Amino acid sequence: MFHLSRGRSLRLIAITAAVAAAAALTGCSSGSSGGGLAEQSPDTLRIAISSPPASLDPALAGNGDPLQILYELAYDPLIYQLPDGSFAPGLATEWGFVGEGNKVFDLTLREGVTFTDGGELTAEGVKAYFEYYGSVSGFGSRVQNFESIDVTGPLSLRITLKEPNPQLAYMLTQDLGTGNVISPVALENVETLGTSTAGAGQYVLDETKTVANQTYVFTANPDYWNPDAINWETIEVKVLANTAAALSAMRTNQIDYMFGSAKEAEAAEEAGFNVTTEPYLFGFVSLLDRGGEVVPALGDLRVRQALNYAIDRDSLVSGLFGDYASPSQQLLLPGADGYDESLESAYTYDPDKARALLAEAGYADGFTIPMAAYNLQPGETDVAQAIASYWDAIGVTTEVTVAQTINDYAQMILNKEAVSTVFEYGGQPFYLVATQLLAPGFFNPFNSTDPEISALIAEGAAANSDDAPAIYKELQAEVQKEAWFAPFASIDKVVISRPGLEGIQMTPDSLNPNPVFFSAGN
Amino acid sequence: MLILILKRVLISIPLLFVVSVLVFVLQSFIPGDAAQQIAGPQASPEMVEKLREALGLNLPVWEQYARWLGEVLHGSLGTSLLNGQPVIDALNQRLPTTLSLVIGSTVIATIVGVVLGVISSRGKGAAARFIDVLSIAGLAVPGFWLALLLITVFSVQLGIFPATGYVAFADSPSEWLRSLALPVAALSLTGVTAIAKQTREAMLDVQASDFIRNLRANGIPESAIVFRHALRSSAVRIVTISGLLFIGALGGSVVIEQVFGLPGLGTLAVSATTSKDLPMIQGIAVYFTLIVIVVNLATDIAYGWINPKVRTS
Amino acid sequence: MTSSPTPAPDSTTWIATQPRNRRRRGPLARFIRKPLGVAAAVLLLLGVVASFAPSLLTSIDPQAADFANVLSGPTAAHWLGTDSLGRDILSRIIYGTGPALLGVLIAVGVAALVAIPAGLAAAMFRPVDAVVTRLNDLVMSIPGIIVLLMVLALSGSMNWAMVAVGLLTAPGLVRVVRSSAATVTEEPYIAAARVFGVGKWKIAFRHVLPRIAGPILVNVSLIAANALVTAAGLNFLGLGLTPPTPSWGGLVADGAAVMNQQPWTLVPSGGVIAITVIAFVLLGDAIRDVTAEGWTAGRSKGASITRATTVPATSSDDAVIESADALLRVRDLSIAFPDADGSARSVVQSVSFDIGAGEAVGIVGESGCGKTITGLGVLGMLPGGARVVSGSIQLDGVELLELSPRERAAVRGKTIAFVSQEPMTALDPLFTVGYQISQAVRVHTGASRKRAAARTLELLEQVRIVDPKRVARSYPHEISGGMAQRVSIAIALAGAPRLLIADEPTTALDVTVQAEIVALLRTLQEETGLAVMLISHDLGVVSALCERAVVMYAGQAVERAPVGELMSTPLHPYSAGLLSANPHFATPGSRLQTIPGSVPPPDKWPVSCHFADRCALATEACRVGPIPLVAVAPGRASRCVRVDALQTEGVAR
Amino acid sequence: MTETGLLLDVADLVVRFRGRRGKQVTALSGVDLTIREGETVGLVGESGSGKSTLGNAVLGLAPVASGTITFAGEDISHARNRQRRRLSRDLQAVFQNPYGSLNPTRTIGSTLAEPMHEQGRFGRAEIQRRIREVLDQVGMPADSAQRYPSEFSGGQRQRIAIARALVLSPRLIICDEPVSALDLSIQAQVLNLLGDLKRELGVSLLFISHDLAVVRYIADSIVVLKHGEIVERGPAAQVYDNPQAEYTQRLLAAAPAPVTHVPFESR
Repeated sequence: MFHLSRGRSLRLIAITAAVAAAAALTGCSSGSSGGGLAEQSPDTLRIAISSPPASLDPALAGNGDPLQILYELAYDPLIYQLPDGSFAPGLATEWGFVGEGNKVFDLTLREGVTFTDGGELTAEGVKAYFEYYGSVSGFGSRVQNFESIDVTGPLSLRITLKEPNPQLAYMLTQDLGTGNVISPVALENVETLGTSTAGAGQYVLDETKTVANQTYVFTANPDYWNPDAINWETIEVKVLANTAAALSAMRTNQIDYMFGSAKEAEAAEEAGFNVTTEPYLFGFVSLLDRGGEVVPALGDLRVRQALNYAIDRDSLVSGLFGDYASPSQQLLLPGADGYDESLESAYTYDPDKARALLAEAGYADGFTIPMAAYNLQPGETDVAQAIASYWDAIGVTTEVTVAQTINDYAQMILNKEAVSTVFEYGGQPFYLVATQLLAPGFFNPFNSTDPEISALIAEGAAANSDDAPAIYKELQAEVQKEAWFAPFASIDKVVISRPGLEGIQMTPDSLNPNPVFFSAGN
Repeated sequence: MLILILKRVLISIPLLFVVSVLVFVLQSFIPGDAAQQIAGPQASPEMVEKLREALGLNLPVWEQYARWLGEVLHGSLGTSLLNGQPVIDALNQRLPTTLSLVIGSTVIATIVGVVLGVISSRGKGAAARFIDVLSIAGLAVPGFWLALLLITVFSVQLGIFPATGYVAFADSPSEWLRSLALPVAALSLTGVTAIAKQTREAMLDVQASDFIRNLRANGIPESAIVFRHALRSSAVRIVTISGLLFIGALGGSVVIEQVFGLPGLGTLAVSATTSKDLPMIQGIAVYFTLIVIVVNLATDIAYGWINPKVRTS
Repeated sequence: MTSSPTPAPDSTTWIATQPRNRRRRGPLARFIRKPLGVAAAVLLLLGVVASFAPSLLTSIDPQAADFANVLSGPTAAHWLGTDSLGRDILSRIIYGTGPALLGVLIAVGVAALVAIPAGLAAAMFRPVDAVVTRLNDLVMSIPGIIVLLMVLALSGSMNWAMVAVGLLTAPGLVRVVRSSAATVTEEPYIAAARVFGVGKWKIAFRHVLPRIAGPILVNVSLIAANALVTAAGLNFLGLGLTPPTPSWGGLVADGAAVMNQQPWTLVPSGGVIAITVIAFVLLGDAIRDVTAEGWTAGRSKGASITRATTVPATSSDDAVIESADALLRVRDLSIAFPDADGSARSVVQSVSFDIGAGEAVGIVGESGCGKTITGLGVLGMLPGGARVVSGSIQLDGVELLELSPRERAAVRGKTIAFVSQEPMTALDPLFTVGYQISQAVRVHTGASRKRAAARTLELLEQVRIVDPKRVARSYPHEISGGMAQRVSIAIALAGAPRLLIADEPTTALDVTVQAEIVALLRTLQEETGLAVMLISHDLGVVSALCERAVVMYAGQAVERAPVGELMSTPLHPYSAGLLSANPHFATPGSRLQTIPGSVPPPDKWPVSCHFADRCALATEACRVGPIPLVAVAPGRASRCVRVDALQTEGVAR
Repeated sequence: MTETGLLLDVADLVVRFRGRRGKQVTALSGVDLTIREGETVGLVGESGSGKSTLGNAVLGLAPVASGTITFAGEDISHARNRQRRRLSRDLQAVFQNPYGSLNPTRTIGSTLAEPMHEQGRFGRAEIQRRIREVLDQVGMPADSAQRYPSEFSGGQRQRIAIARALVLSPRLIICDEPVSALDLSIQAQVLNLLGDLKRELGVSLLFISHDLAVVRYIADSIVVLKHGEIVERGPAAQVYDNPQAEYTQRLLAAAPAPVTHVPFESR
């Protein structure tokens, strides 16, 4: 080849590469965006989500942003949760528990509602929908808790519960999605639900313009029961796995609304976008093997406590989340029904104490914990790696495995390959948190039980809303004492939006802004 | 020539068969299946088992394959296990994106590469050195890294090109071009350098050949020598490399599509494999193989067009 | 003198003229002289150290988070900065080296283990070839990326993915091995080995493999580069190696995630991949060169004359040149090539001759004497940096050396035309014969397409082609060598030139065809008054066509004479030697009179008589200074001070 | 023929190759040829006449379709590795291209040693001694053994190739155009060397060439081949001076011999 020139070639490459990279990169970090930002278009709203749902069937939906966005657009819930957290009529006009004990629930449906596939809203149809939901949904247990569904009129039903559920109305809002009624016509032929929509929502999926897993295009539903509520002609939802890429797309006027993280917040603000934040997630390490089945050390309370003492929550939070999170030692967001300010100082960072506790438990030389992590929420894998380095410091080796898909992640936990995991859970009332995190199931695969905890859960479920908080605070304290978890922060949700896009509001009770409430202002 | 093409086409049928069997066999070893994926992490084992039966995933591999083959004979590639979309629809929806990207990058690589190659074959040291540097850089700079750099500079900094997304040609030809500019640039760097280097070497080889010397000695003008005779002789090698580049770009598109969020076959390939959506994987494999077959065929036809020896034999 | 006893009398001079007698260095010593190769090797060695003992290179734990220093950019404590967890990027690069290099090793190993035996087998055994080629095409058509993704989904292990990468890239290497091995197996030494009964596999590994090590090495280094980038791409997508395990591709992904905050993180992660790839390529090149240098003589290429140099003083031509109205008049022509150090090395020294209109002059000599270069010098088409350093070339009284390159080009084809040695490669294989002739016609006469087509047929008839229409439609590979040479001549005639330079026009042809071409040239000369400059090593061909001849030896014209007189009474010992070495004149069974030794390369040419070392008549006088070419008889000149002795003694010893 | 000292007997030899698109091409059709001990037979023909194919068939490098090749009384028409190895002691070859006839990656010494290694019955010292011997026989210095082919000129390489052919003291050497690629003065040197070896070692040669003058000079008898068939054979002088076949006459007439008489009579 070209021996004579190679020497110079190499030097040239090195210099060009360095200059190009340096120019491009440093220029970016110091500079602000070039030129003004485009204003929000009044016709079209473009939303970026990080991962697509596998199916458009609302019965197969997950909860929370960004997973629920697509269903919010196409399916009207029985009950709307408004941005301020209050409830408003959706497909149901009236609802409520009958009597005491949170067990019997009546629903009255709206008259004259048709679905986009031509089906009509009837009590029978809603019952069929609930039955379908109960048979296929990952959250099927919510409906399996229905003792019976009685059609009491063409547009009225009565639901009788097996166990009390104080949050049944909330469950039927778009935020938990169990009330996203599917057309009875489509229920006859459920295969179509994966790639098309059959709701009674404000928008309908344009299948021709939609590329599954990539771009979903919705157009306004001409037959919607409340045409005035519709603010957009078109809503496009684009899948952009990387939030940094999504922010780039916002800068190039391809996206109007996205979910970010602390990593983008500052840059987004500098670029002139609106950044809205609200405490949203509580992050924790779940020490799953509390019985010491796989890793005996975890069966020792002192060890679990040591692991709590080993984490410097303050620097972890400021390093990873900056201003967009605050250290926390509880399973709830501040202000929620079981949150107790006084519990915040239980496990102050104290590695020496942690080591002492380990030594006391007979693990002075440490042990190994397999940990699973998956980036369902921003930063979860980063936290896992950070926790690992703290635990390393007290002699506990943490083998972090980052799953490539949520399925792999689930397998790892269900198969007990991982005995701990990092998770960031959305702010919810403690009833829902307890039934998910404390009861046997995916979040408690080893079926850990504690008589006191179980008793408090049951007590809370049946209590009325005035008595519940006190019971839940007690539960919180008990869980913390037993150190089933190592909570570390309450984390802000960061949504980034284009100037001129209005209606983005988050409150502690309503943390997933529903795009149907957005508008382009004037 | 026609016989050659027919032969190629006939050979490709068993090829498709082999590839589809290979994919089926490979996937049968993959632990877990789509049923688990669809049911979600919180589903009970009974629920998953029910789904598995519904999807036919409980059948032995050969039976699943026979079913699939049956579908193929009816002109279908089955439906996605995840959302029930017909595989052919999903693929056809994404094919234009991937083809735009891959054809675009091959064409750009060939044009730019040939121009650079010809210039450097004519020039003295500096031009040759430039190609040298470029060719190592083309190998050394990973496409996805270049893509990030391009986004930083041209989208975020200068705002000239969109950072992500694809606009169909039918919707807006100019936006189509703009949406492809950066991905094509990122994907074609390797190709540009490979073609430039090959072109230069081929041109130099040809220029050293007897017939070029004779043309020059008998007064044929330099422009005719370079563009008519030397370039055409070099074209055989250029076409070969272009064909290989096309196939290489097909693989490279997977990462590039991911970086730019393009709705192409590559992103589908990644999501289908991670979610074990077998009919989809199978369909992508078939499409990719078909594309490779078509490219090879096109290469052969190009050979024949360039070289009379191939045409007449 | 009496005839010398066996062994051959010339054996002693073999050593004297041995061109390259340099000390051979060991491979390591040769390698050390390649700075880029050494740099690449050092870098990769560092990579190996990083793979086996990363802690030797950095004391920082790649997992140690430091939230006080998140995304710090380069600092004294963190040379390449920190990532979003405050982990040291350099340390993560170092700890990521092992998996990266292991992956490359696996891919390269698998590819080489599969491809080299398969390629060799395909080249050596016909039946295997069909199978290997088929399989190769098959694997090349498999959508590799799908297989890769599936293997990753299947095993979750980067190493298995790299095995797949190796298998998928093997076909390319198989092709390279097969085609280069096929070329080598054509060589006679392979046939010789087979004659000894050496087994095929032994031949493959002993005789073929070392020869094709160069292309294999280059390709293996490309496979390594490709494997590294592929692996990084997969890791970038979050496949194979996942965080917190440090991987190079993962580092780029980390950088991509924070590129809005600290774009610097992209630089070291992308950089290490790029640098490693460059190291692979450079190391591959260096090793290839080192292995090749083991058995080839070093040769410098691409140099140009940069130093102002003076050509060694040679005598100018004192001999009177006969024809006053010469068509071509070459005087004191000296041509030099650039040497490796930029100085000029002359290959033609002070050559003078005339060619009259319609005259045929032969330039005779062995290879390496400067015949062809002289011809190209007249055409103004000197190869590879060579240039005329002094002298004059006049055509019809016009000094060609003073013309601009453009004017010079205009002379070609119009006044001077050219026919070369190898007819089968003299024509562009991609165009029809007719196209190539009519192209020349149109260039020189500006004729229309139609007119040129008619003229093409005329020209084909003129070179005595029987079915001009059919031949015009043919491609070069469809016609015979003799026919191709006729076509070449037709092209040369297209511009109605006055001088034809024919460089060994018959050498590559069979004897019977040779005679036909010579006859054709003679006919054309008579018909058109064409002057011919015939360059040939074959005195027979020259004597059949030419009136006069110039004998060249080692860059000089040593004798000029009418052909008949040259044959009967050569007046230079070299001319005489050439004649007596010709077996045509030898008595079977008797020893041939030979010229000992061989033509020395230009750097061994003495200032004095170039032939003295091989000359039986040489005396001290021959080794003193430059020998002039002097007129020794009417129309004859010789560059020899011992012409008298030659005339009286002959060349006998 | 019942002559004694018959070394090579080729009888009714047919060689076919698979050509393009699987067509059979007949390179030799029914050729007979004999070589006696110490005899040099010249084989003449134009390209495509099959002259090299004949040599290759004897050497086992071309497939024998029918007919027999007998060497020293042994049928070698289809000899394979083991028989070839034994045969190579007596039957050797020198090829045309001096640049390709030696493996450029191996030293002259190892090239010369290979035939002996293959025989497997030579000791180290014996091999070294023999290498020196043959190098001396072809007029090459002994230190050539440590060098690589690239350090030698074409003529020198051809000498080395001849040395390799001599290493096992063969009885017959097939010389396929051994001097065609050499310049005239070098060609004469190599022809002299072959002549010397013929005389001193009594080795037989099958000398294949397109050049009638060279063949006449070195050969005792001449065989003329055309399109795979023999058109004329006889003693060298007879064929050269008084050709019978029309084709031979044409060949001779076409050869562009220098038209004048021999300038200086050599002794």
